Amino acid sequence: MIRARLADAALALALPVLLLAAYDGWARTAGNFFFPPLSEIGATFAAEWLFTRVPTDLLPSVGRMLAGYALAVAIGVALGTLLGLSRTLSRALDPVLQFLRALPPPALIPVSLLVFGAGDGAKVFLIVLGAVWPVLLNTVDGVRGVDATALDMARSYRVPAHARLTRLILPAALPRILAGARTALAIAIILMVVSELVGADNGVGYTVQLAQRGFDIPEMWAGTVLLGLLGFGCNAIFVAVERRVLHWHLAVTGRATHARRP
Amino acid sequence: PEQGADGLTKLRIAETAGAPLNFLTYGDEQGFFAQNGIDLEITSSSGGATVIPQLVSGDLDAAGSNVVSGLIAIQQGLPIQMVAAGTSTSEDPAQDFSALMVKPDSPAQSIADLAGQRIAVNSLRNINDIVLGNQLQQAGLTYDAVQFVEIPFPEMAPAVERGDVAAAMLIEPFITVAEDHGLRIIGRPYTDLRPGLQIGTYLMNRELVASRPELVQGFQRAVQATADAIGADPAAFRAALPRISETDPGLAERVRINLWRGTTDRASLELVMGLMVDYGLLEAPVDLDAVVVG
Amino acid sequence: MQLIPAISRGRGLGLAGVVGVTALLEVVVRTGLLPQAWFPPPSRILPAFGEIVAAGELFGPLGQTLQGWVLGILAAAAVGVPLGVLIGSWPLTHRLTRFTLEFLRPIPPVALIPAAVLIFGSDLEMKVFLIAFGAFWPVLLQTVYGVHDVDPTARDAARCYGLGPRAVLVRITLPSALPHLATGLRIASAIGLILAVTSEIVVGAPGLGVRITDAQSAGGAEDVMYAWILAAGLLGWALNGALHAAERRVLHWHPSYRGGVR
Amino acid sequence: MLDVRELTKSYDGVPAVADLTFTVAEHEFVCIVGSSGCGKTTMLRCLSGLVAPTSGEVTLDGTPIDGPPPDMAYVFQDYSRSLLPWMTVAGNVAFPLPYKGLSKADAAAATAEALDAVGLGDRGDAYPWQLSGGMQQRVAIARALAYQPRILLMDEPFASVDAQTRADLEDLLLDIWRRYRITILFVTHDIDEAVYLSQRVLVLHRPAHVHEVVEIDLPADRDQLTTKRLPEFGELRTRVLSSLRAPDPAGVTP
Amino acid sequence: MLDVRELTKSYDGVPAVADLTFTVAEHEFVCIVGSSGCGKTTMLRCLSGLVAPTSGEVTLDGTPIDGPPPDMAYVFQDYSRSLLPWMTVAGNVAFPLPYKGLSKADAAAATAEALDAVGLGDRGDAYPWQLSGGMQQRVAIARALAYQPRILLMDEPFASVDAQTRADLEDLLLDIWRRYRITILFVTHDIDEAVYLSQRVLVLHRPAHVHEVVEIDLPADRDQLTTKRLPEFGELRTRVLSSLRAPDPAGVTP
Ligand SMILES: Nc1ncnc2c1ncn2[C@@H]1O[C@H](COP(=O)(O)OP(=O)(O)OP(=O)(O)O)[C@@H](O)[C@H]1O
Ligand SMILES: Nc1ncnc2c1ncn2[C@@H]1O[C@H](COP(=O)(O)OP(=O)(O)OP(=O)(O)O)[C@@H](O)[C@H]1O
Ligand SMILES: [Mg+2]
Ligand SMILES: [Mg+2]
Repeated sequence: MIRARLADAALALALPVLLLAAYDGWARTAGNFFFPPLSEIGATFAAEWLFTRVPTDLLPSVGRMLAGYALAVAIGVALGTLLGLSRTLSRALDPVLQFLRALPPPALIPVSLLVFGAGDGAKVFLIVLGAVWPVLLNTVDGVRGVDATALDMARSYRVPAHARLTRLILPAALPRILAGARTALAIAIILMVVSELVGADNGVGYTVQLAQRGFDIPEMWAGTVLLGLLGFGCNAIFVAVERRVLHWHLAVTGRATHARRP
Repeated sequence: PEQGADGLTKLRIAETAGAPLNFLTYGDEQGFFAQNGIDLEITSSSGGATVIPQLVSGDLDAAGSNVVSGLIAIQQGLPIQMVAAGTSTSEDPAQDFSALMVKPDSPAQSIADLAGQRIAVNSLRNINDIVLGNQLQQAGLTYDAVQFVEIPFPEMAPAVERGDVAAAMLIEPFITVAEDHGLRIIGRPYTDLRPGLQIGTYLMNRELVASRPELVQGFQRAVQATADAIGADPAAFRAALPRISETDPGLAERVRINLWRGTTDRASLELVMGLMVDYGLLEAPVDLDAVVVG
Repeated sequence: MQLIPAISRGRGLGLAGVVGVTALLEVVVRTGLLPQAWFPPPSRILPAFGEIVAAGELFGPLGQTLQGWVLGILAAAAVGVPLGVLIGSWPLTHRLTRFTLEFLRPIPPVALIPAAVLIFGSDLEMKVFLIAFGAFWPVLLQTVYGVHDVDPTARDAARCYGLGPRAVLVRITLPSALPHLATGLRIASAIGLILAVTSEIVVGAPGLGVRITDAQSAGGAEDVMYAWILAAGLLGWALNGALHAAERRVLHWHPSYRGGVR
Repeated sequence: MLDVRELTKSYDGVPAVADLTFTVAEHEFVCIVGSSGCGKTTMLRCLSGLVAPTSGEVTLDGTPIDGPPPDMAYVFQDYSRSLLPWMTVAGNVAFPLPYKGLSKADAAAATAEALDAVGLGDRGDAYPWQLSGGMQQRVAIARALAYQPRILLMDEPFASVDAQTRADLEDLLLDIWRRYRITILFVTHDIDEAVYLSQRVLVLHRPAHVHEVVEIDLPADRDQLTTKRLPEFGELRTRVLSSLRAPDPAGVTP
Repeated sequence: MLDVRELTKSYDGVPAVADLTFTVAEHEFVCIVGSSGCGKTTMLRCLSGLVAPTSGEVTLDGTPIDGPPPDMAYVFQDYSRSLLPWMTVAGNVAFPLPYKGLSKADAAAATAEALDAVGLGDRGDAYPWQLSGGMQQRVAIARALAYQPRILLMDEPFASVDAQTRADLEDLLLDIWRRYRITILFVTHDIDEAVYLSQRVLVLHRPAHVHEVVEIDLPADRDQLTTKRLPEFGELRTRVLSSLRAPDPAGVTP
């Protein structure tokens, strides 16, 4: 069991280690100002992010990101369920939502600054605005794709609408919702950075941008690496949660239990 | 840069959107660059930090930047040089293209009254820090007596009106717009530091400067000619503004116009550089002789 | 016969939604909930938009943005779909690429702008790279999810009938993953447009984004700026409509598109 | 109690149920037979209020049905899709009970009893996809029984179980029917089963309309061995069979 | 031809198939009966190479099976899920054919013929979800027939069709079996059907192991009416039934 896990980790690590080694070798010989060797990035990373900037920049960033993400998931699932259930509503709101979805969040920074000011509000708003769509779309599709027989069953047993929603429609749509939520998580991290490009005075994105403007290239890459690690960590947590919540789905689709010949 | 069929040398240049871009576009339109053998290909940019890497990679031949970004890049070891002056502030404080502004009902009369409050700047750790820091020092405060917040120019006036920030460091044409909304000017940090302070600069790759001196000189002459033309007939420049930019014609008649000069003002650079070192934007001064061309 | 009223009913509802929201916005601005001085009401944005269209100014930047979008999405799909299928159906690739992908994925494309500018310059290629990078992830993820969601009974049936792995892939896995892939493409399309406009705003690559910054830095031209933002939104809306129409044709069999059952 | 009048349901203009008329009295056990695709499932879906008929009317105790009525349970033909994969077997059976007003304890008791009755008392903690086809079908039946309905619609409920279990379930159903005086509509392809269980067999022809009603005048107390050996049983069986095979009078089939 | 030796398949340590051993000769028709949940489906899945056994071996013509062998068709118990909703009925039937090397025209002809044989010749353009349960099951059967396999595994393939159609399908299957000399393994709960169709009936007890093999020594030519009236038919029927109900010798059931 443990051996299998170790082998798994080794396998997963092989590719990144290879890639990193290749990069380092290239960076050392090329001597490009914008692509410093790993040791330099590593040293900067250790100096800046272990752990001097954690309370001043990392935590505020993550806090805003989580707030925006949570709101995006809540709004996306709620609105997506509504739209998935009501064709009328989805027809009425579709053009407006599609329009809003197509608006590039950076273009909306002016509006968010106007409405929420230069504080955390505008940044959280921006994150919500970008991250809500994958959740919303997937929820709509998931809700509409619920097995008709299962729905008929619940209706025929007069399971009230709210219980049909919470006990049947949402669980059935959950695989789709989580697929959307996972994409949304990545987008939330992207927008966490974007939101810190304007009107910020702390945060990881802010630090990266400042480094970039100051041509402090190792620091810029160190921040980028931190963002990668941050995303990796968030995603690992997400996958763990998903595994617990969706164990039935994994099993039904034959990815969890018992030898199935590939 | 290659010679085109028309005998002109193509020069790819990026300049910061707004007044600097208008200046360059006007000069191109008036034919000053063509007269000096240059066919300008202008793109707009959001400032020095994004275009300097392109200078280094050779995707651009020249780039407009503010002097602070330029100096930082040079100090970090990037192979670029300053070939001409970009925008400068006016000699007359009343005509300064930039201003520190507050709400109509704000009790503040100068930056000295803003200690402990938030001031909006368009870009942190940059030229604003320098000029505002200087003002703070003159008022007997320290550089960190106020908190700088980054907000884009167009959003500054609304932010001041809402009270998100106590004051904002605006530039034209937003000053004129803000004045229409009743915002009040309480300081001219640029002219305060030095009347006619040079803010912008044109950068080129060191290799290009060394290999194509005639191209650099042609560029310098064209910039000078443009500066002279605007100095001689600002009205014509104003009239051109709605044509070469999105500026509203009514606004174009009233905006304050920067000072332009062709050659680099060493005194401004030294002043700015000194403050940059004081405020930690620069680790050590750079050798201006090796940086400034012409 | 029956379709026509249904469609026009859908259009009518959508139109009502658009008109409703526009009117609401107008009221919000006019009553001062949003500061009119800084946020022009729709009644000023629309004429400004009309002027851009009438002057023929719209189409150049629109084409430039669109070009980047199309190339970027194509690149993302060309890489994302095969890789997604591979990762989804072959556990070894999943294990090999897990860390690498999970690490690269959260890196905000915007943080890569400096490096992209260095490698690709400041125009179309850079834009296409950024769009492809950003759009790649939703395509990949949704493909993986789609592959995982195949009904095992259907897959078993195909395997029993002697379909080789390739045939199972083409005839079973891809079609049943198609609904997920469609969602992925719609998300990718939105992200692609966001990145197109963002890269235009940040780097100044030609397109709609540049017109937004130009109008923004002109001062007093808020209505023109919002007109360009509107253009970006409309572009996204049109792109999405096209994708949706294609999806409706291809996925007519899916429970969410089946007519007349419930 | 249940009154079906000129019920018609068309899909894309093609009728699946056409001019179907019959009534079911309180506490009746009616079996429905008909060829594959003749419209039995469609009919049950209309009776249950799940789909709106194209024309005609279904009334229950005098009120027209326009949605699933209370106290009705429906065992679907596509049983495996009617089970929710994220709930255990017990969870699936108990799922509708709270909404009927049962307390947690009552629901658990009813669930356990129903699972015991269908022979799955020990599989309550399994998930549906861990069960065999016949077991899944019995879970769907258990869900209907635990619900203690007044009307029970069953669509080929014993199709996937073995002969022995089938006989046991038939007797279980008869017992419940007698004990709780419920009304049952039972679709089956097994004519023996139809005759053995019911008081009346409706023979449907395609598109679903009543071709003949066969009254089953067998003694009320039935037994797998003795009842099926009665000469009347054989006769009734033959009658249903020949009625099923009978051609429609000319002009009736569209 | 097919050799099953000490086959065991456990789920979470609980055996569903235990020590199952039997052989099937070329061109044999073997029926498999056993109580619900006794492991018939699990056994077929092991034989088809879809799941790996926990222990034991299945060999086909001497080579061990480790994946679906060529020339094998499988009609799944969960037929409705084995049909692809994005293909028409004809598309579902035809889709495996090109991979067998059939030309487009041959595939179309085989599809049309198979659909005709199961009585769905006119529904080729419909989608599976527009069909009744019994029709869907027949589509799954048609797919297997059109494939012209050498071995045919069928898991309760006639469970959802009416008696008449069922009899027709039985005779169709016998005809095909005779004509093409294929090998058939047929799981059913209908003992009449098992006796009527096969040459041997394997009676499985739980967890799936062979309790008894009943040789069906009826004349090769069979007929729904005459064969089922033979006294031997009744005897064989009773033998299979009692074998099904027989208790396992003490100590064998785990
Ligand atoms: N995926 C699974 N996980 C756990 N247990 C399983 C799984 N599949 C089958 N089983 C168990 O294996 C046993 C045999 O199941 P199988 O489906 O083979 O029965 P069967 O003989 O086909 O029954 P039926 O006639 O009802 O279809 C059952 O007890 C069932 O619960
Ligand atoms: N959703 C649908 N769309 C189109 N046609 C349908 C739909 N559902 C059923 N039909 C058609 O209606 C007819 C009757 O179907 P129904 O399911 O009621 O038959 P059934 O009597 O239950 O058959 P079986 O015994 O095979 O289950 C069939 O011809 C079928 O093709
Ligand atoms: Mg049916
Ligand atoms: Mg089975």
